[in-house]
Amino acid sequence: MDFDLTEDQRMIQDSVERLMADRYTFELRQKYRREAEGWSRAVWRKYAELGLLALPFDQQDGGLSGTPVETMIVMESFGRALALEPFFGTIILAGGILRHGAGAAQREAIIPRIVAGEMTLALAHHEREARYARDHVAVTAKRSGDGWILQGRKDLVLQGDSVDRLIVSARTAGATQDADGVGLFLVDARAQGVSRHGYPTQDGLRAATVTLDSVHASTADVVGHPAQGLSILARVFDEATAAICAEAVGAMAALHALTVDYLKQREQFGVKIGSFQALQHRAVDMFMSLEQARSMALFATMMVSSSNAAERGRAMSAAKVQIGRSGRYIGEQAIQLHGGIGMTMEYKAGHYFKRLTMLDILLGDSEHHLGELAAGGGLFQDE
Amino acid sequence: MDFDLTEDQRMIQDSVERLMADRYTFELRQKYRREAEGWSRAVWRKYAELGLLALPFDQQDGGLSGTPVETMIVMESFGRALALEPFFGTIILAGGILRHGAGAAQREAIIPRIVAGEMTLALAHHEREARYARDHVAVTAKRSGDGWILQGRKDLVLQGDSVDRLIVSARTAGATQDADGVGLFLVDARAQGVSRHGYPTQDGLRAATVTLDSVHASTADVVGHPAQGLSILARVFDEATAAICAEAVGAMAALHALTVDYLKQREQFGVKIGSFQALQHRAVDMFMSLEQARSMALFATMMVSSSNAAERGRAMSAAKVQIGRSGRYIGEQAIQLHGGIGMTMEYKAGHYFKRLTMLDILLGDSEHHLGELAAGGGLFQDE
Amino acid sequence: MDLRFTPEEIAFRDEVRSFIRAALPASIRHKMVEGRDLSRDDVVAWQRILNRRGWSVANWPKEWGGTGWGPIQQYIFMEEIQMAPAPRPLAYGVFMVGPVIIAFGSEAQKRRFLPRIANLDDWWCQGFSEPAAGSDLAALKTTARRDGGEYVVNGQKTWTTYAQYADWVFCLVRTDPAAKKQRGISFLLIDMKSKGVVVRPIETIDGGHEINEIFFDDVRVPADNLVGEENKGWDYAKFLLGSERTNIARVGVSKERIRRIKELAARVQVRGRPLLDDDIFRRKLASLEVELKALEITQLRVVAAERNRAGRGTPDPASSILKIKGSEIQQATAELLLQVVGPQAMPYGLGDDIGGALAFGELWEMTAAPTYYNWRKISIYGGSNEIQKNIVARSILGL
Amino acid sequence: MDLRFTPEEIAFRDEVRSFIRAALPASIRHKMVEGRDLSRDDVVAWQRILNRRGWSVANWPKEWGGTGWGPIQQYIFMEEIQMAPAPRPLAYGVFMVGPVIIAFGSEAQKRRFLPRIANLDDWWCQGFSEPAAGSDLAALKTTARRDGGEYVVNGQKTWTTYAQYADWVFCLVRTDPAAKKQRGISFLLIDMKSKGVVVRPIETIDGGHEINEIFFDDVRVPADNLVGEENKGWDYAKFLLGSERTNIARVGVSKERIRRIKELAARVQVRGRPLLDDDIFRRKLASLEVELKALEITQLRVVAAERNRAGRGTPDPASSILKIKGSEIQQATAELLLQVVGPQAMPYGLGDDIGGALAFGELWEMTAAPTYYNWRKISIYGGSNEIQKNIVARSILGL
Repeated sequence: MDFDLTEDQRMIQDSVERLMADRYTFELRQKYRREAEGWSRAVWRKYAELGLLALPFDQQDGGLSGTPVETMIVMESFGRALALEPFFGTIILAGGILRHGAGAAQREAIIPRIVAGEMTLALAHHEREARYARDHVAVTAKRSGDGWILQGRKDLVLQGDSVDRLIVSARTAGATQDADGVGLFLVDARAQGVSRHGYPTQDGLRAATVTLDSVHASTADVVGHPAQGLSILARVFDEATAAICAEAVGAMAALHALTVDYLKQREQFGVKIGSFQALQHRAVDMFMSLEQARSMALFATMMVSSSNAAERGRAMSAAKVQIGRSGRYIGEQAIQLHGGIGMTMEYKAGHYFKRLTMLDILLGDSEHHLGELAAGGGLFQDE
Repeated sequence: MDFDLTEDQRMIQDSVERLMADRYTFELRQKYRREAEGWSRAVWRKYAELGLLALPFDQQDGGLSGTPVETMIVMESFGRALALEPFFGTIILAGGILRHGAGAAQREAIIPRIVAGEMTLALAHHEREARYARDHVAVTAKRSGDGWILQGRKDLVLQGDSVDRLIVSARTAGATQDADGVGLFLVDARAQGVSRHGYPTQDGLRAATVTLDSVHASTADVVGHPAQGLSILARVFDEATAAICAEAVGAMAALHALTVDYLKQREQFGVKIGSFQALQHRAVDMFMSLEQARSMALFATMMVSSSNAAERGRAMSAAKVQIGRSGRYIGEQAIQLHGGIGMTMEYKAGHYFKRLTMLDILLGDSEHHLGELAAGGGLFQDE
Repeated sequence: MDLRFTPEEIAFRDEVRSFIRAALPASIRHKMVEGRDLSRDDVVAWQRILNRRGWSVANWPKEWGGTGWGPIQQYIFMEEIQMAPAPRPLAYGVFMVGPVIIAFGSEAQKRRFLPRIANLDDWWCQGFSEPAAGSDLAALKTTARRDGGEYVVNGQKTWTTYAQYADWVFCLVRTDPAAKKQRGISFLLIDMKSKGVVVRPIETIDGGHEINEIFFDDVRVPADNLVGEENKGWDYAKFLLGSERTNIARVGVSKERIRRIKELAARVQVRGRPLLDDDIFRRKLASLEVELKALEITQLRVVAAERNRAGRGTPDPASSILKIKGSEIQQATAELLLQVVGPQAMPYGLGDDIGGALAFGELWEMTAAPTYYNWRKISIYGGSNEIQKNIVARSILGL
Repeated sequence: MDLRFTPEEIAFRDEVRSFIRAALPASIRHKMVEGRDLSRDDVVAWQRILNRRGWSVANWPKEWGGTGWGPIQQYIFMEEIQMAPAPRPLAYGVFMVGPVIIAFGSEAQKRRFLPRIANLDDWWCQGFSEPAAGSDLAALKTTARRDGGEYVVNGQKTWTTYAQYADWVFCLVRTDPAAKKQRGISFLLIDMKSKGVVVRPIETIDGGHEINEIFFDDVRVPADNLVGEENKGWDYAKFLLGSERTNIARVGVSKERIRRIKELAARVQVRGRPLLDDDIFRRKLASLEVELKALEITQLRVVAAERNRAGRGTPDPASSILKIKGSEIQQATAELLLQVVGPQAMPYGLGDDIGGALAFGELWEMTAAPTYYNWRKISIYGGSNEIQKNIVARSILGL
């Protein structure tokens, strides 16, 4: 058992932290947010230069064969900085599908361009009626000649209005929540029949509703078996859960530090408010909640490589429960301890709070995952 | 809307509070607890003298026709004093069954003796397998000539080892949890075939397991219709719930006051511990929890007269949820704020804590009642 | 002791309820139900409807247009407003500066301002907080220097709700810089159109614009606009902060929210079943209902006790409990509604500028997160919950 | 970074587990599982079994019978003890006075006391707290006046666990009455059989007898029993309080409790279905498991970090978090077990004197409430959770 980073991991951590310190001050972030795409192309190129976009991909595909620990390091830094770029959608979600499902030709065509920072992707899977059900796919893919015709609507496609390419889940057979019969299709975001409505999300990022009207996909655009997409997605969602747990921990840690600093500086009744014992204890409660969340993000990082899907799923649900709860508690208390200033968009605390709230919702909130965990028989099963 | 006590009610409150202040110091209570029956016959006579044992009974039966408000006043005082006598079992439970179910001859034979302090009763209804289900009755009553033969075992009969008479619920027809087919039988506690095993309970009171082996009951011993006992019991359990809510509030209020006093007296690090803001805020949280509980005890007192059984039941469940939660919170925090001394039997705080814990369990704990309330569609239904 | 409303009280409630039901414009009600912002015109229109009925300043003495209702009627009225749901009469005028002018203002001030407050001809805002004087109001720095028949005001106020709509602001200003803390503060009424008054909007985390900073740069205010005596403003401010006791817990708001949550949870499907049928959800809701019912009774106990406290200037310290519990429950309803909405809460759309978001969801879904964010303020403003606990510890528990 | 145990660590765990499974007397295990009190003989017997295996003082240097295990092995060992469940080696000797004697005692003291501690030939208890010196230990009043080759001790200690079984007590005593607070305190070993030592039992709210008062009335103690230097006792006490870091969170205890809760909840029927199948109960349990897993990882992080801290005298302030969270979770398991038992928890029965109660229920039912009561102590002793939060606020957050 060993919690130390390797020399290489520490170097990655140092370089990404340095990049974010330089390029992601609160003021710069506000600027990026107002750019047309809602994020910074310039920073994206920096990620590429640092190799961050190559991290999880295999060396033979042009990647760096990084482990979940490297992903955790990067996501935590992004969480601290409240990064806006489509790293999660491109590298973790779409990238994960390519890693676990794509054939050699597909990988060769796409991954080098991702790694070079030339192509961004989004996963178009969620549908409005799905809520948190991951197997809900009503969009259809019907055979047509030796290709497929996609029809239907996808929602909450992260940064779907600015990415270059989509991976669309669509039903090739069966009913809406069947375990089999879902395929994954690579679709050009500007292809005929694809229309995208972008909008901001509550945390200052962007998403889109994507309508597919008789969109053609060739056989070469199918990722993996056209009826077995859900098993690829299940794996990728587990990895994505571990990743956003790390991101949330980064945001919580930064928000907690910001709050403690505020307690040390703000004066009331002639003394620093950090001298009030009730506020000190609150800050300690937040710290404990943060450390519990950090531990569960580590747990998720460790378990995400498990080949036992049930065990892996339970671990991700457990982590998401803790992350959701800690994020909510730390977010709410940070605003409370800041008072009025915490309620304003001019100050960073509120942005963390908003992001943490959305990270709870993303991939299933803590209530949902507690239900999944309980239904699966709980966490401690084999000890 | 009016929260003021009437002149008469204030007089009752004054006299019972005075009695308890005189006769129920912590030291005297410890003495009563060590008496053979686990409570004080002398104090019981005082209750009779003050008319407390007559309160809820009809004037025509020799009672005082008191309302639930009078019961609340008395129970709250008993809660403050941690009274040990079988008031709840005799007056609220068994007395309630007599009030709602007994015929004129039964009332005439028993109620005057209760009022005079000459007879105590217990309700023998709970069975080990019932848990919190109130309709669980496996003890049987079989016809025999013009009477009945009772057979089976009753558990947790409050003060069942010292009372004079039992009211036993027994199944005259149907299966164990049927809504119909339960009768209520008056049985002399020393009757042939009745054996009682008394034991202390966790809060310093007493209870008994009662075994009925071919116990004979005559037709005159049946209270109400021999198949409709559960509807009487339902009404009585609602009244009993309101009563123990008031008792719990009395215990919480006394425990809270004791804790605040301790904070004002105990010194650490050269100052009163009540000067620490974190402890002040905890005392405030306890106070809020107490006031919420007090409000729900008032609510229960108000609603217990409702003739709408469903509405009444929801109100009692809601009250019991709040009482259970407040009692637990106040009890645990009182011990925590006292530190070591709170853990000892030599000091009063722990006794309140223990009693509050048992009052949560009695008649269904807060988890149970929350489930009942949720299953019944919640509290706010007609507004 | 009878905890039920009397037949007279029930008749009164029914009268209020029927009136509101008939008179409240549907568009306003819909905005309230869906958690959207009201326009200035919405608030004005509704208050004038109430004023025509004689109910816009129900809490004032009859002489100035009040109703003469007792505490219980006041409570019932406000609960019905909240449950409708309708906006309440603008608090800064009706519950804050109005009562101060009535108690301490000159006859001229009364005649000039009170009718216009009642009819919302003048929109008032509150100039108390400053960047370095939030919970610690006595640390305020804005000065008003006497210069002939005028005061010259310099300084800055902040967290001023609806300053962008306001015609007037009532301010605490320091008139004696030598005096310590609470002394040397005066209560001044300032026309927002005065030269030197600048309002800067503050965007809040829900994306809305409710609050502002106000800057005063050599603003000249006629001395007639001083309320009461110079340097006694602290007393008037304390009176003001204690004067709105009627429904600090906002039980009606939470009741309306719970009703709304039930309505929406019956509509939202989880794996083909309404969320409202889910056992765990029902228990969560029931648990909140228990707390709300307890709070309602606690609130009614305080209201009933008001009768025995009438005339006392200081607020019942139990109000602090109502403030704390009330805020917690309102915040819990916002959190629960967010849970009901689920992933559909993610798109952001503000006012009419909802862009592509409406292609995705419905308005009520899009307001869930902003309301959750916005309502965090409830445990901060008007004396944070921590300050309220200090008050209870001192005034009730004697710690 | 690899958060899993290495194959060597797993092999070690299996070795420990097999040994305990084979060597732990069934009667002791049953008492632990059912929450009954162990007798003095039980504790002694088990420690001697461990001592024969060379594991009773695993944390000590090899020279004095220790194992040379690293922090992770120590942790694994203790977790296995807790999960068995087995009693751990008597802490007052093994984790408290033993390490102090090893670090600061004379050669004679080491040779005299250490082997007897390892084999539990001497049962030690701790004489630190006094009625007016609980969390504020430095306020202690018990005096030791030097008189020739002896100290004469007068005063009172309290909350002394198992003083009724003890052969020896290690005490903090005031040797310099003129010195302030922490100064002037010495660390003295006192034979419980000395004339003038009186033990008075304190009954706790669970009805048990674990704690006591000890009165010292002119008790004469050979000066050889002073540990280290006179008036330096405070340093030794700080060392002692910081020396047991291995499993302050008691994760293994909570794991064992959760396993037990599942076992019993599968047995308890609610309306004909096992309680364990109830959705709400399962979620409650799962929720606790999440917190416990998080705590386990947090604990392991601290243990792993010990390697980098080795030799430092002061405890990692993160230990305070482990203490707080660990106590909350242990208490939550006790509360949940009480809920599982339900009304059957009401009868009271102590030890063999369970009177008629056994006619009603089973032992495991009757111990649920006493355990719930008794475990409230976990957030009080060893520095209350409030004190721990003060430590974290100061040492980690710099507040």
